[in-house]
Amino acid sequence: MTLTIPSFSLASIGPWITLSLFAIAILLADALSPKGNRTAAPALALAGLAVAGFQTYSLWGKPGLDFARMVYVDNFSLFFYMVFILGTALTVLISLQYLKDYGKNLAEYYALLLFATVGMMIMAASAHLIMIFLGLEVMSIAVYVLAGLFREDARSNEAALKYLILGGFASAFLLFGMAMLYGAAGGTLFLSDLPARLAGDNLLKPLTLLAIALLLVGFGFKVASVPFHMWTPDVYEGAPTSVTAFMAVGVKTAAFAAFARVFFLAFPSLMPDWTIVLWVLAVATMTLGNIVAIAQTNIKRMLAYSSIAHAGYLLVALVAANQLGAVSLMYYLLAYTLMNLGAFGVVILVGRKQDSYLSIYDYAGLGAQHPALAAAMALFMFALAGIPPTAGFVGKFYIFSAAVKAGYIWLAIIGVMNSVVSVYYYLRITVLMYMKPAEADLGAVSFPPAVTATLLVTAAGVLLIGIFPGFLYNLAMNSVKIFPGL
Amino acid sequence: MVVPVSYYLALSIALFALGVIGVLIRRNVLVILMCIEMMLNAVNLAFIGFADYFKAVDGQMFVFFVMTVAAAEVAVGLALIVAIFRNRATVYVDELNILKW
Amino acid sequence: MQLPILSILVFFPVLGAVLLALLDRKNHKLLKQVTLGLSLAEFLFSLPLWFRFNSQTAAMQFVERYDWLPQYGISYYVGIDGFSLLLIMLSTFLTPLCVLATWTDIQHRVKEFMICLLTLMAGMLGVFVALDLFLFYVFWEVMLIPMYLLIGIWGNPARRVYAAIKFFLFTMFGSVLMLVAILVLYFYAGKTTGTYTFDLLKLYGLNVPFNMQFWMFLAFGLAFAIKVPMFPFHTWLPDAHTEAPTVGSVILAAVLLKMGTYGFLRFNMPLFPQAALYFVPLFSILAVIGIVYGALVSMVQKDLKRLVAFSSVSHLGFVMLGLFTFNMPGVQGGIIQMINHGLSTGALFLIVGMIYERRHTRMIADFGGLSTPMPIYAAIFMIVTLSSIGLPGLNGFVGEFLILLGAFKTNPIYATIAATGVIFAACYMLWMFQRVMFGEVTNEKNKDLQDLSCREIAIFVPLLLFIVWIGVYPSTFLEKTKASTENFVALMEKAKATKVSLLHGDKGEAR
Amino acid sequence: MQIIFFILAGVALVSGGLVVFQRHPLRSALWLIVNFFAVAGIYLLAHAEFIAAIQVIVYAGAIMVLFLFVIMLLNLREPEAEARFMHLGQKVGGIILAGFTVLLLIYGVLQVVLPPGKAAPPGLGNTESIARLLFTDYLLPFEVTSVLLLVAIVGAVVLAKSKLK
Amino acid sequence: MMDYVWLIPLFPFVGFLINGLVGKSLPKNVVGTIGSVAVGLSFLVTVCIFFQFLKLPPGARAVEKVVFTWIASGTFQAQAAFLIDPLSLIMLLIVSGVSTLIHIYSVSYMHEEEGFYRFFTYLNLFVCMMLILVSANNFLLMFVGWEGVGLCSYLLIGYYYEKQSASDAGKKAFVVNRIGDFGFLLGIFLIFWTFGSINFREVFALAAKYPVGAGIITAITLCLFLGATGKSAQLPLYTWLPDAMEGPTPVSALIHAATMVTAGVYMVARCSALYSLAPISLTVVATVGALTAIFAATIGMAQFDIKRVLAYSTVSQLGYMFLACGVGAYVSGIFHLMTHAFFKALLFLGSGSVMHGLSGELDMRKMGDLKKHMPITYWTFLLATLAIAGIFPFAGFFSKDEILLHSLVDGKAIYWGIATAAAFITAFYMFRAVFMTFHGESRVDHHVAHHIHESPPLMTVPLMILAGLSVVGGFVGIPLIEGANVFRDFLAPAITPVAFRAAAHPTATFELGMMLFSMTVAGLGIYTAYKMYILFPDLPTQITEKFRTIYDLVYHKYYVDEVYDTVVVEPIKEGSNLLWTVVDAKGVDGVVNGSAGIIAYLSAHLRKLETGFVQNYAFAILLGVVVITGYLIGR
Repeated sequence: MTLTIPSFSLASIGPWITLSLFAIAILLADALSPKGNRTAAPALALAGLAVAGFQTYSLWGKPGLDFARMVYVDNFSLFFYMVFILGTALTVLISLQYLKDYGKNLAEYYALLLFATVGMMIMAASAHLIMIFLGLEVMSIAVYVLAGLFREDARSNEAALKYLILGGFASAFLLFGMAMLYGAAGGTLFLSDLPARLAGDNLLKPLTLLAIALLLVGFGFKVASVPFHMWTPDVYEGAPTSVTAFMAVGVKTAAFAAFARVFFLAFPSLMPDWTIVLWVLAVATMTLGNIVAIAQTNIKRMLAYSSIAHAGYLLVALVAANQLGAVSLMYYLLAYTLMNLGAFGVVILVGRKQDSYLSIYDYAGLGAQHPALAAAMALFMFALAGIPPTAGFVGKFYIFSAAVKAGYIWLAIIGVMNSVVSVYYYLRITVLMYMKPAEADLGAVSFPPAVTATLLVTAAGVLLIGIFPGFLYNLAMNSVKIFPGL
Repeated sequence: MVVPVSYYLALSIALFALGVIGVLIRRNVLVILMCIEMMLNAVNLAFIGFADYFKAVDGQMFVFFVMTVAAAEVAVGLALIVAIFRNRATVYVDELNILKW
Repeated sequence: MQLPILSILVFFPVLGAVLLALLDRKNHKLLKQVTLGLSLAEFLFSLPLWFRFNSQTAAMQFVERYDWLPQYGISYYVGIDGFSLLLIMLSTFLTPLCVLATWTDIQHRVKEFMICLLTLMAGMLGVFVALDLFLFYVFWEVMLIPMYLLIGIWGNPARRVYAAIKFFLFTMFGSVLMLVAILVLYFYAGKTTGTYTFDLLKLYGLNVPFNMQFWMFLAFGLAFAIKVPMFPFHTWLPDAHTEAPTVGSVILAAVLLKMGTYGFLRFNMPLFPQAALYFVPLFSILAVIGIVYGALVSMVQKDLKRLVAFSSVSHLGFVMLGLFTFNMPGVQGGIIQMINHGLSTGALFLIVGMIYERRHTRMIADFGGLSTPMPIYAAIFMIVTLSSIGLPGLNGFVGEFLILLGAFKTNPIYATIAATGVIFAACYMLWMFQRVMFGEVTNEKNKDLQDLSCREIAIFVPLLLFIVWIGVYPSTFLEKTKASTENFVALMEKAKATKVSLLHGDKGEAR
Repeated sequence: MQIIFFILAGVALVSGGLVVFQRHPLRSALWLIVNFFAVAGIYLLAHAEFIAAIQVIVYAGAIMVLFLFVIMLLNLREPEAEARFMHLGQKVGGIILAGFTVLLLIYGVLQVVLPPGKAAPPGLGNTESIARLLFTDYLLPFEVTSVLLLVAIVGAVVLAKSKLK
Repeated sequence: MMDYVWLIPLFPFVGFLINGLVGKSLPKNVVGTIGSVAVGLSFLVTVCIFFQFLKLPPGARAVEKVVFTWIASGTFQAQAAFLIDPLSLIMLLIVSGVSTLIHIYSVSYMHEEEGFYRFFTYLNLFVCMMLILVSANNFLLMFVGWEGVGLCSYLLIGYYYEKQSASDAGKKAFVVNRIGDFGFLLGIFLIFWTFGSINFREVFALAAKYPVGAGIITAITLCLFLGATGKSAQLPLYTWLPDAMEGPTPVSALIHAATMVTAGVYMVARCSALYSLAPISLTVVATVGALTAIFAATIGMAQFDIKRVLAYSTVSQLGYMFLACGVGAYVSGIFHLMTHAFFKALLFLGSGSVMHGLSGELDMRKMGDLKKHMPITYWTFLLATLAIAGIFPFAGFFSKDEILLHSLVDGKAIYWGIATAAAFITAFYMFRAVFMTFHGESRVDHHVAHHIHESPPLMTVPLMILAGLSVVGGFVGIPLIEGANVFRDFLAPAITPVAFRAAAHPTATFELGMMLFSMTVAGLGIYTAYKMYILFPDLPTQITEKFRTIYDLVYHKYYVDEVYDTVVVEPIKEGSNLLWTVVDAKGVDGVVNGSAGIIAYLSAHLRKLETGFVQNYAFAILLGVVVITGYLIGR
């Protein structure tokens, strides 16, 4: 008996392979290298990311399916590859010193980061629900571990466990949804087949709706949308700050990538059904996120709620369900990656050794003590608040214009109102930094070059793509052509 | 004579619900993990049911992968539980709530 | 290819800010001198606008246009007409004076202060020159940040944070709705004409169904009305003014508030003429209320700055009343009144600031009889006071008279009630002046206050010059705005004639 | 044939219930194994021999052993004590809500009327057919699982390794 | 020469600039000289223009000189331009002339003041504004002068700004005037939107097309008249004038007697073309005038402050002028305006000289028997008093007599009655003042007594000049004899007589009778005063005892100020306070802060959802599942 293996080119999953190999290399290097010497790991990680980045670049513009229609190689996924690589690289940079202070500068950490990145890429590129599920799990499991990295720290443990339990719980629902979809689609889970199978009023409509509902739950959990958001603040607060940053940007982005891919590609025919649900979720998410953020005094927790709110805005882009929406989603996620990583970078610096200062009141007087740092933080805050000329503004502008274009005037209005509310708590940081004297002397902030670099890159990026958004717009625009339904 | 797919679904739903209940009401993390396993298991059942109905094997593929994932999750989960037990000497989730508000 | 004056005007301050950032933060004198130089240079740059401006045409002049986000119909598109010209000149003219005023006033974080000042300037000028809705919105928001910092950092410690945040949120609240409206307009234009663009002049043309105009006018209107501020939306102003440092108050009063009125003139009315006509009663009434209300409330203020702040509410009420007459005298008066308010109220804040600098109090009760120790101060104060209560021969009168004249045409009742504002103005200003300057020197601390220094006098001389100039020979300024105003009035007349469809714009407003 | 299904289903449900409502973790674990076995039996009915086999080996075998091992390790002898501050509302509400879920899902499923399936072709779901698919169409996911497992291993090590260097 | 009419206001303005900018550092004499010379020059120019003007044929006696276009917007045109016609010329002469004298007087009177230069600065500015007012060729420019003089009076009343009462009085004057100006402004608006112009001659020409009693004209004239009542201190807006006496005496003489306060009369006369079309307005004017005349006169009887007596007499005399205009006798109004300018200025300056002699004493109860100490002052003062009392052949006689006559023949008997009564009272209280001040035995405080002295020539010379004018001033308007009333003939071209009723032509005998009658009335008044204050000095006290209540009422000026305070001023202050503390702080701002508060509240409570129990979170997820599936399936 013969087995004909379908032809495939490893190049189309080049970045995955590279990252996985480098991850393994890191582990090996660690195992072989003399004790205590861990400079290799981060370097390797960065190198791997660089290579992956190059591969991604070289793949650009070759649309297609590969591995028996399991994986898409298209600009949509490649754009997100780039975002993931950027996010991970910056995360590596901000982690170094931070982990050293904790005595936790483990090779495994970097390996897991890379693996998680692979998972994200899989999610963004998958053409089959199984791939999405696997990617999701690769990413999640890696992140569970990362969240629990500080195993002597009760908070870290707790965060990890909560994330794990709820993550498992949610992915069970996701799976169940897939099962239903499998049934509804008559035995296939290829995204590209689904529209045809689900189109028209087939007898299986109820199953499809069930599936959609459950998929919404699964993705909703990963993107932290109300009411599936409740893990976010706890996990963000408990997890190591660098990991929090990684979660906030990477996991969210990946989830949204898959979310968009599945819903735009597979369910265009049922748009009326799921947009309404998403409409409500979006409103609830941004409103709750913004309102509760106001009461927070722990900077990480505040940023957690802010990330919930941002999930809300991003959902708006999904609701709009038009090309502009997809574009705005991509642009916003990139912008969000930059500004959030920047903000967390500052949080790490201000936290001094071992997250000693995480209360927002520790930012009082920063403007006088470290003008540059304060300026950077202010920039990121204004960006998150969506004030020009930052990327945050352009992102919001895109998202709301997408909503308006689709006719969701009220959604847009609620959205902008929310951004006004959000301004309050972002401003409060600047108020503390510039308009309040420092209560106590917390000692000077040390500036490890890696983190400084991160801040420079992110700050520059936030301004650059804020002032010249054209280039990215084009990139995104010709990547979303792949969604015929829009 | 074959078993109609709806039977499989009904059973899987029931098991799934049992798992959900377990997650919601049990305090012991281990048991909660077990219940999650049970939920995944229920999903598998649904897949198998459909697979049998459509006479398509890829449903079974899915089950195969789900099992792998389940295994992985359990491995990590248990490791985590051990770690926590070392610090906090408890396996009761309701005692793990430093992080709130 | 003439050189791009407007872009220079907008971006030169930014470069200046960068330059300042490189200077030594310890060396206050240098920082101030450099800033002064920069602002003077800016003023010089703006002079060509004035002299090479062609007041015969209503068309945009000094136009520059570069693609910015062409896929989106967004371009960097700037240009000015009579309306913007005056306001730009006002801003560039006032900034050097403001810098001078900071000489002794600002002592800590001088560097940041100057940077804020310059960026603020860039933002303001940007707002006045932008002819692309997106560009305009960007400048409109950008300018919030430096102002917010000015109030929050250098304000007086008691309530500055509250004031700053209130200012920021209040203004933001208004403008975000405008953003949505802009988008709605943009897509409507795209749907109907096929070209998606934020180009203001292109958008002027299209006649929007009334029910859309209705909502969009309100959305834009809210943003601008808050900035102006019109009656029910004014409460951020007293706080902002009171807490802000002197210079902050000056710029706030002189320029920022004008953005609101300018916005009405440049965006609201020409874009949605029918709605504008429809809303004349509402806005006129609000304006009139503002006039009387502001006057009455400022009469009982105990804090000088608060008093002046509320008087601004009253004055801006006049401007709005004028703009909503849609006839030559009214509108031109409105514009002149913007300038007047800029000069007079700016000067008033400077005056208050200088006395605050000496006595560290703004409470009227703490003063009295200041004329004896500081006669020059008294004289200047008196002239400014008179100009602000609209004494003929000084600037205030020309504006108020034209406005009331115009308003009287459209609705005698409003005009009459508004005219009572003139009486109340006399009441509160003179009463204030009397309590501060006249009578025995009661408070020991006031006995030996020294009179204005040469620097301080130097600040006032140009202001007074213009106060008198506008009062005696306003034609200089009326001429510049003539063509634009005629064009505007004609446009509104045309709008009166054309009937707009009441069909529901097919854009699912309800969703 | 249906009879067998019903029997197995009954076993699965009862054991499942016991997993949830048994106070002692150890017992829960054991009942779960029973449950897995029952489900494996049902797989057989559904022509999924291979899956049934793994079910028994991997699940009932490996995974559950892992569980038992941990339970022993942490020697959780005594049954689960009553909650100190675990509210009744959570329990009741949870059960009710779960009930709702069941109803909804059932309702949803019942709305679809599926025609009775056709007879199974020989060799459906036997090892060969699975393998065939696994190494052709599902090659990539299969490879991905290797990454997944690697991640799990590394993770488990990082978390539970006795002491870090 | 006429092309240089703009020089007339310019000279004082230059004086104002010089004194204002550098006056502080100049010696007083220089300042004084600059001020006086400036005004004197404009007087000279005026005179030259006057004589040149006389050469013109009466038909062509209206010349406009445009300097520049002031405000132009749309169809609206306001020029800075001057109109020279008989009316404005008369006014120019009076203003510049009297001002010159008073400037000279002030140089010595104010010599001790250390704010000397301030005084002259203001005074010059005032003259400039007043000249603009009377020579403007359109309503708006007139309004400029109108408000300008208001400002100067504010500044000059508050000249002693350290005195609370002074600055209060100044503020009061300005605000009350503003109320009048408000009317004036409305008038201008009405005029522009009715006639499309604000140029006097164009407006009047167009107005001629309107029928008598046209509503719009009435409205316009009433609005303008509101302005007049404010400026010329008529009921109900007269209250500021008595307080205005806080200012230095020359100011009272110039602004609050001779010139500014008469602006209202001038304006009415100037708009005769309009008023003559509006019977209702005329009636209002006449009535207000008459009432004011009697009302103020009665108050005048009970005052002891010499300047206040004069102030009230001014008010009442202004009443006369308006009465005249109201009955259509504009010329008589202007005539009286002129004569009044002479003798009232003289009276004030006289009282000033008295104060000067008594080192600032104002209370007549602390005077008496001054005539031997300061003879010139006495005699000039007496002449002026005779003039105001209307005794032949003094200036007042002619003008007042004309008014009485016209109030009877062109108006109603009631006007005449009131006017006559007022004449009687005037004669009475003026001589009361004379007697109390200069006759009887001295009641002067002894520490002042020993250095009572006559004023220096710089002060007395103007007195004498004015005295001369008040004696002969009346002869320009001799009644009865045809053509002898040059004043009327000269003014005629500038005045539009009332058209809607035939001009009455009283017989010569009737006129004569009138004169005699009014003389007797005046004489009676004088005699009563003589009886009460010379023959039986304790009579007044007895009378006051007898009519205590009435006396109090009058003595307290009918409590008008108090009433205004309680009815207008206080309520406004209270209301504003309410607006601020309640409406603004609680209401409008309350909403703002309230909404912020609501969000904060929500925030503080919603965060509690985040219990920290993982199973609650799972519960939430399940809830979401149920809701979403429920929605999607259940539909």
